[in-house]
Amino acid sequence: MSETEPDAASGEADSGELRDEKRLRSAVEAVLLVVDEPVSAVALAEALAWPTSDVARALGELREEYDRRRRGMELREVGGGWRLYSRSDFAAYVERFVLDGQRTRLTHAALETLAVVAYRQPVTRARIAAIRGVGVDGVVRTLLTRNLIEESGTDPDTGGGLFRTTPLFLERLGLSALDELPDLAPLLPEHSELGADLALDPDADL
Amino acid sequence: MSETEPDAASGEADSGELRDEKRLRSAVEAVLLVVDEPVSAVALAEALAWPTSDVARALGELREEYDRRRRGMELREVGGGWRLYSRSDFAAYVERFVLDGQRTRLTHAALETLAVVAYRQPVTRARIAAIRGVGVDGVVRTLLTRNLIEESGTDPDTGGGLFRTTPLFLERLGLSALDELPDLAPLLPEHSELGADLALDPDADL
Amino acid sequence: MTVPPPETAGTDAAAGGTGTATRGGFDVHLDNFEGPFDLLLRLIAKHKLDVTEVALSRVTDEFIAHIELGGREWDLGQATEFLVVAATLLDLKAARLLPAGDVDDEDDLALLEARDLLFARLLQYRAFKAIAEIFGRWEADAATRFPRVVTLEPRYANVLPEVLLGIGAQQLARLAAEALAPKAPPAVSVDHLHAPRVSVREQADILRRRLASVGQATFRSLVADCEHTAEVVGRFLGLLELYREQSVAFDQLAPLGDLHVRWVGGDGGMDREDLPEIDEEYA
Repeated sequence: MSETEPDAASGEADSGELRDEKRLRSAVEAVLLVVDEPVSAVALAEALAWPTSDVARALGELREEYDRRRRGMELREVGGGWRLYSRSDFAAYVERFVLDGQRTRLTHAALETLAVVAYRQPVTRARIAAIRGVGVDGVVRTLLTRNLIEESGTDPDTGGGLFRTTPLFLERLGLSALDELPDLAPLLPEHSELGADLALDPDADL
Repeated sequence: MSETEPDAASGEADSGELRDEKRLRSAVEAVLLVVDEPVSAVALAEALAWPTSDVARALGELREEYDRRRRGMELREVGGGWRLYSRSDFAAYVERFVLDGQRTRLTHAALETLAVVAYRQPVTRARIAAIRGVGVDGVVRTLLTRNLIEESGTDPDTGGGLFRTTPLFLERLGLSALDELPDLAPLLPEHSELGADLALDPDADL
Repeated sequence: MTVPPPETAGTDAAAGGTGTATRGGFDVHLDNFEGPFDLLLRLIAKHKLDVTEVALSRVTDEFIAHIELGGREWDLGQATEFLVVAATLLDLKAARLLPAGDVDDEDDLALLEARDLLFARLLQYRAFKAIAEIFGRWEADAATRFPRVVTLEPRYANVLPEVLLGIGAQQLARLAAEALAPKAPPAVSVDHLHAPRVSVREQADILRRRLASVGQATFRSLVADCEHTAEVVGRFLGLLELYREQSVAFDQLAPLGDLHVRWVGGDGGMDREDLPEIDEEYA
């Protein structure tokens, strides 16, 4: 692994373009330093008055550079945008300087409920309860309070409120979008596993 | 001016110490990324369990590196502590970004927090968090930035910082004094009303 | 994206092989279950069985045993679910114990459907449980990175347009009231569905006192002062208790006619020690 910077060889013979690319990376870095929520490449491009594609590339390069050189920061695309984080290697040191300190981990019940909401959204409370086999009132309320799920209209059939996950949920799990969720199909039973006499519709409201 | 990293020459022959020095720089960088208040070399050294002299050198090296490579961040020593800032060269971009963001209006979370501070001042961050049931660091910071609340000493019991509303807050509400805030009592729900609400909840898991 | 194979769901911490292991360590509290599916999965995992060939007798017995351990702790919704699952398991167990009969029998078909439904739900739950475990790992991983969230530098804060509250003092007060209002209990209470709890023992005492003094009364008159249906029911149950201890006798002259209650006990000495059983509350 080479520790030499990409532009090291060019030295003072930097072409204008190269200088600009480098300057763009630094400008992106400067803006990232003041954001307090994930920021999209589009929003950055607008502020910097650069084409989005260039900004997106600059973001990728920054991330790659931080990782390759194991800097103290990581650039991650999470919850629909880019944001600077302290590198996980240094969690033990960083922890004590963070005001909120150690976040309370989600309970088993909260994680299970989030799993159902994530894959079945928008979904009613009753449906979540049916899948989990327990009442979910308390845990749904907690997830709402903590802004990990939000209401999204009502079910036309039952009139029950519908819930979906929030960007904060993605951030909390370190995901950038819902399509990063693992495929549920392999986890659901195979037809054969249940025997020929059972035609199982995994999506059926059971 | 050379763009080559200090440790580039050593390549794979990194001595253990050099590796450690590099790792120390990254650890310092990680902590600096998350701190809001300038942090002293001594405090850093303590958290990282390294000699203060090494940490001080690492801080100097980081500052020098950021400057030499014109990164997006600057490391500045302010009032005996160190903090990362976005580089002033890029202030125009950062300003544009900050102005682009819809920061003129407060979020619901911020308004709710402001309401709690208004009626419970002086109040600690922990108490606000307990009332709202979620971490409030971000919104408290926003309200401080927008000069709607300010610090006002520390809680004698917990040592936590106390917050109160500012004159600007009163001005924005068109009030001349805090005692003009509407009485809360008639707005607080009676127990019986709460019960009625629950009974009418069609979604209740019963 | 790597996903653990389904087999690991619910069993992945069970490497030690002793006891029921769950995320977060060994589970020593037997009643610490999230729900009937949770319990069933753990029992199945414990016996290293496939859900499709559950050793029904054993699992059913243990399942029932766990419900009994739960005692009165369950909430209504949870208890119902447990009972549904338990009933289905018992059905299946009973069917196994009987000699194999005619498969075309409608009862058998219904039983098969019940089994399939139960297992389908169980398997679906198992899938989401596996996802929850993945979520847990991701959360733990994400928790090692702290986002940069710092106060805007003064030079930028100062260029911000003046902040707009967008609400007046009255709305602010409402927000404060909402935030400061006592939080609803974590679970939906069912208290509001019922009149205040009625104690069968108290009702029996009331009856004992009255009947001992007047000797005889109609049920109608005995419940005339009741304010809630629950009280009427409680008083009726109290009456049955008195009947069981042979303190009262009933006469009903015509079907659906007035029920006459006669005191045939002693002097109604209010010896509460006689009634250790009647302390359950009717709510």
